[in-house]
Amino acid sequence: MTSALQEYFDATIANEQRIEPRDWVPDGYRKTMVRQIAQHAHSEIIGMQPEGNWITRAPSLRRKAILLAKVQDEAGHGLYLYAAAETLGADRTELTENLIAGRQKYSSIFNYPTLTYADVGVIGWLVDGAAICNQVPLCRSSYGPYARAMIRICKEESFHQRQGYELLMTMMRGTQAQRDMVQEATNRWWWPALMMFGPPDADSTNTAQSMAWKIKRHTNDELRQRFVDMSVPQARALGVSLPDPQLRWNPEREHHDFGDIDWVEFKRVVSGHGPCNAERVAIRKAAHEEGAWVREAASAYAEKHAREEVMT
Amino acid sequence: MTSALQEYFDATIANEQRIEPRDWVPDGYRKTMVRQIAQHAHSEIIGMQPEGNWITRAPSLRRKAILLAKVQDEAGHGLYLYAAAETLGADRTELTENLIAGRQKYSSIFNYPTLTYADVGVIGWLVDGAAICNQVPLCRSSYGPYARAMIRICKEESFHQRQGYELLMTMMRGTQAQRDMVQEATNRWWWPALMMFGPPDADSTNTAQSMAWKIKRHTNDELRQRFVDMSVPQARALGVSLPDPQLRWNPEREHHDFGDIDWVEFKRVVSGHGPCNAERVAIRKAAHEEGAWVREAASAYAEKHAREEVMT
Amino acid sequence: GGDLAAYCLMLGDDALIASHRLQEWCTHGPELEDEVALANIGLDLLGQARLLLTRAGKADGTDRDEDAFAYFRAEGGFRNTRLVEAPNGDFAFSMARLLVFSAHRLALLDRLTDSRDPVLAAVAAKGVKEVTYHRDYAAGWVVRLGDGTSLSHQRMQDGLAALWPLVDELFQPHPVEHRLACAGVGVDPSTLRAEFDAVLAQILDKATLNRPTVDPAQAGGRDGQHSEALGTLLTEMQSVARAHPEATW
Amino acid sequence: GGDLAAYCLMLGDDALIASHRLQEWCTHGPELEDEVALANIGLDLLGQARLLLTRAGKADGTDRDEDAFAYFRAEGGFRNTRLVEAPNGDFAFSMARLLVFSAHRLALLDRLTDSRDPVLAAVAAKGVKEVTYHRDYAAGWVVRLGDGTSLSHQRMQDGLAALWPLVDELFQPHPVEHRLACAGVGVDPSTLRAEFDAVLAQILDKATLNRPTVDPAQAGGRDGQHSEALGTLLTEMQSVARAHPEATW
Repeated sequence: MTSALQEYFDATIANEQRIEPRDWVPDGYRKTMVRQIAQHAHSEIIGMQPEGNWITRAPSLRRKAILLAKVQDEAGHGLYLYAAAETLGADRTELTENLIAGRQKYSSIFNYPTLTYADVGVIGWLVDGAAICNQVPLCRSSYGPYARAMIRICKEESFHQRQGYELLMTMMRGTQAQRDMVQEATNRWWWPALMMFGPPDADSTNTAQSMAWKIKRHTNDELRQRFVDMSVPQARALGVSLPDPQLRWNPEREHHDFGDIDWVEFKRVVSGHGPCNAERVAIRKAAHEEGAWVREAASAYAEKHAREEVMT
Repeated sequence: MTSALQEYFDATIANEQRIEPRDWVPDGYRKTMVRQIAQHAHSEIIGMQPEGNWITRAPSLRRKAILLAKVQDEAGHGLYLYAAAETLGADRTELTENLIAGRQKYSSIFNYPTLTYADVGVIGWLVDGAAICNQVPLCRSSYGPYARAMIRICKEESFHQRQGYELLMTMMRGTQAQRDMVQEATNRWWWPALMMFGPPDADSTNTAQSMAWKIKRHTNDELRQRFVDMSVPQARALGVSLPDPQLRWNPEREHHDFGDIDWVEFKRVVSGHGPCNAERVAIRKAAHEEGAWVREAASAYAEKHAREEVMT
Repeated sequence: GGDLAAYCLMLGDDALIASHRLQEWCTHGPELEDEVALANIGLDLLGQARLLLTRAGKADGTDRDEDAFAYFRAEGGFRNTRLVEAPNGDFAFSMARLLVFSAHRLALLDRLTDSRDPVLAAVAAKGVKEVTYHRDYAAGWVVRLGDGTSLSHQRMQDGLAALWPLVDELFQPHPVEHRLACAGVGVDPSTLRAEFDAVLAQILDKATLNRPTVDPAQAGGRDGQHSEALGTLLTEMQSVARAHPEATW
Repeated sequence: GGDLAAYCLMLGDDALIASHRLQEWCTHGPELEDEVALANIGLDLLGQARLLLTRAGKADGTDRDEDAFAYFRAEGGFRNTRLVEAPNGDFAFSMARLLVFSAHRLALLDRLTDSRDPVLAAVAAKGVKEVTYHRDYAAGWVVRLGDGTSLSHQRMQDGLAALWPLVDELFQPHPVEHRLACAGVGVDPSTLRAEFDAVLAQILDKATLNRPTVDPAQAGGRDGQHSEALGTLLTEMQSVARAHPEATW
């Protein structure tokens, strides 16, 4: 029985067709997909914080509206993604509890602080830019609900990326203090953005199986290279330098060479000791715990009135 | 028996000697004194809030130090006064609970908001000024512990009053925006300061008994007149106008005449419906409730270690 | 011109400050669905504020833009009611406030669609749809919390009680409102009270909550007399813009 | 001159920001005695900050006064450690922080009384007495909360754990500290660690608390790299001064 199901699953993957919630999947595929989707959902939710930090202080009403809409989109992305994970049998409350207990991860990039309003722009440009590089191939993920969520998410993220870049362009045309802020924020975010693609291929453990299952389409290093090649001309157009003296065009490879990434820092942040890990999780935990009485009230109300409907 | 005690009490009062905690006092005297001292203590504690509101925002470090020291003094005054009330058998925790449950009052003046840094100066000048007019005679209160607390408090309050006035002088020599702030704060606080002396003598119910007991030495209207006469030249020296078109020197009375006080507003604020009554009490209540676990821990520790001492 | 500008500031500042308080909920909501909803409502109100502040700058002839009003006015220049500036409190207080504010504003915008000022009429027409959703969202929570657990019932009742002294100000006609109502441009808010009371009565009944009986607090927001909370809010809101007065964003 | 000025800012900013966090407790303390004590400690630290910032303005030759440093530097110009800028948390966290900060500072000021810079030596001599009281006050609460109720024990242990990643930064020598220590002007903070550890061990033992075993957080405060919390703090602290740059107070 299982072997017929396995064959059907393998054939679906091989034919580039999509796995749907009703389909049988191997345990490993289910676990890997749930982990991938949950981490992505958690990243959207935790990712609201570094930018959310600046909503009340946005320096113009137009920028405030853009930022508020963006952070709202991130909450929306979190919602789709948790829903996609639920199609694999995961439970949203449990996933949230995994997040706040530190049992599941989220993208390490959100453990860096946002120190000026330029960070809002740089997050749009570099962080959303890197996210898009990572995510565009996932629109062809073998798992249907995730692939469809990614299509919608990528569309919105590239909108956010353009808005971030436009903010930086405006700031670069402004005062010297604004230009300094942009440069300084670029310096702080560049290396963490490169780390978003994960460890080098040589050290990446899950890649082969994920590629076979078609839930990963390119290696970490391929995507990182694509991001660097994309960002260099953008930085030039903006008028900021990227903080890497070894960054230069290599005409033989037809790619940019770049310096070594500090993988010790990467591991420190991933393992929970980045600049803001504790605060980010604490805020999410506090919101979850302080909202408990509200959620309980909603359940009590729903139950009470469901009963009434039955009784009348 | 009681009549001998009553005679001794009456003689002590008549001879301008002080009643001390060991002395017998009539029930009415005890109740009135506890109420008077508790209201005064509560006023010191609630009075920390309108100024405390500006400590973190004080515009120079010198002003910050002055303000922080002043607010600390107010906490200290609250402490002496609660201690004085305890000599009459009152319990501090109970008094605090009376305050936060709205069963005991505090000076209505603290139910007005502090809207600019000039308010810090005007509170020093007018509110502390009015308080001193009220309190200097209380240094001769027939109840010893209260009289002694008042001596210390009045000394500190006149220091605060001078500091407030000095801040205003400095601001009046500053920018136009600063002068406007001072005038505007004076406009807001003048009438409430006049209300600090309580209802007009004709409507004041407790005055006669309190005067007989020598726990009140002058009528409300006498003290109010003294305050007005004192404040007019101070306002002139400062260069601000007082917001009362009827205010003028009356050479026959050798006092200033002044306009009618809005006793409807006074009653509204006293009865709990001033601009900040709810917030002031809510903040005190929150501090008390949020501190409960700390106080419980301190008691538990003290008890545990008292036991240990006995056992070893 | 002056009256119209003042009126636009009243309605615009109410929306701007109410939006700010909703922004403060961001990343602190009880559920993701509420994060989305509160941000949406905040965005709608921010949009209304931008149109109204822009209109104010045209009407008063100064040609100030929305940011000049939002970031470079002092506290005493803000014309919002005290209801919207009060700190958020807990979720119950915030939902009670949103219900009261939306019910009031919906009644107001509904009349304002007939304004002789075409900009006000257009803002109102768009706003009616938005605020209908805001009111329904808030009413949903007021009912669920009121008729939920005994804890949520108590918190909702406490939130209403804390809020209620601030309700009257919404319906006290300012001379500007009175004059513009006579001119067919604005709305006299006292004429909205019956509708508001009826809506609230229905929702509170469904929520098993009592309408509080408390005296109104001191008003004055429409004349720039605010509570201490507005100063703190503006310090935060205006901080970046004022740190860089020459900047463009 | 440059090194001495930078050093005065490090010690001055630590005191200034620590004082600000204590000021935030005002009217929120668990008992009146604590209101008095916390304000007193805040005042002592504010006094230290004023002397040190004034010294910095002399040492760097700019003749800037204490207020120029406090109110008109941007976030990146502040040289305090991240420990002091972290939000207050609950009373347990605040007392744990005050204990750690005071134990560190007492050890530091004690050595600094021998500084070749007479101003630093004088500030230190005065500060030693003050900070001894601060440390004893904080230790008293850490012990009572640690060995109080099971709730207070848990909160104290949690507060320590939340704080502990920020401890290491206090003892990491900055090049400026290193150079000034060699010159007999400053103190190399790494030389204070053993004394600090011994003091803490004794107090935590009495408090029945465990010393947390957590990795240190990212540092950088001495080079102007701060957490998000400092920006918010400065927005508030500097708001009035910056709204009136031409004013005298």
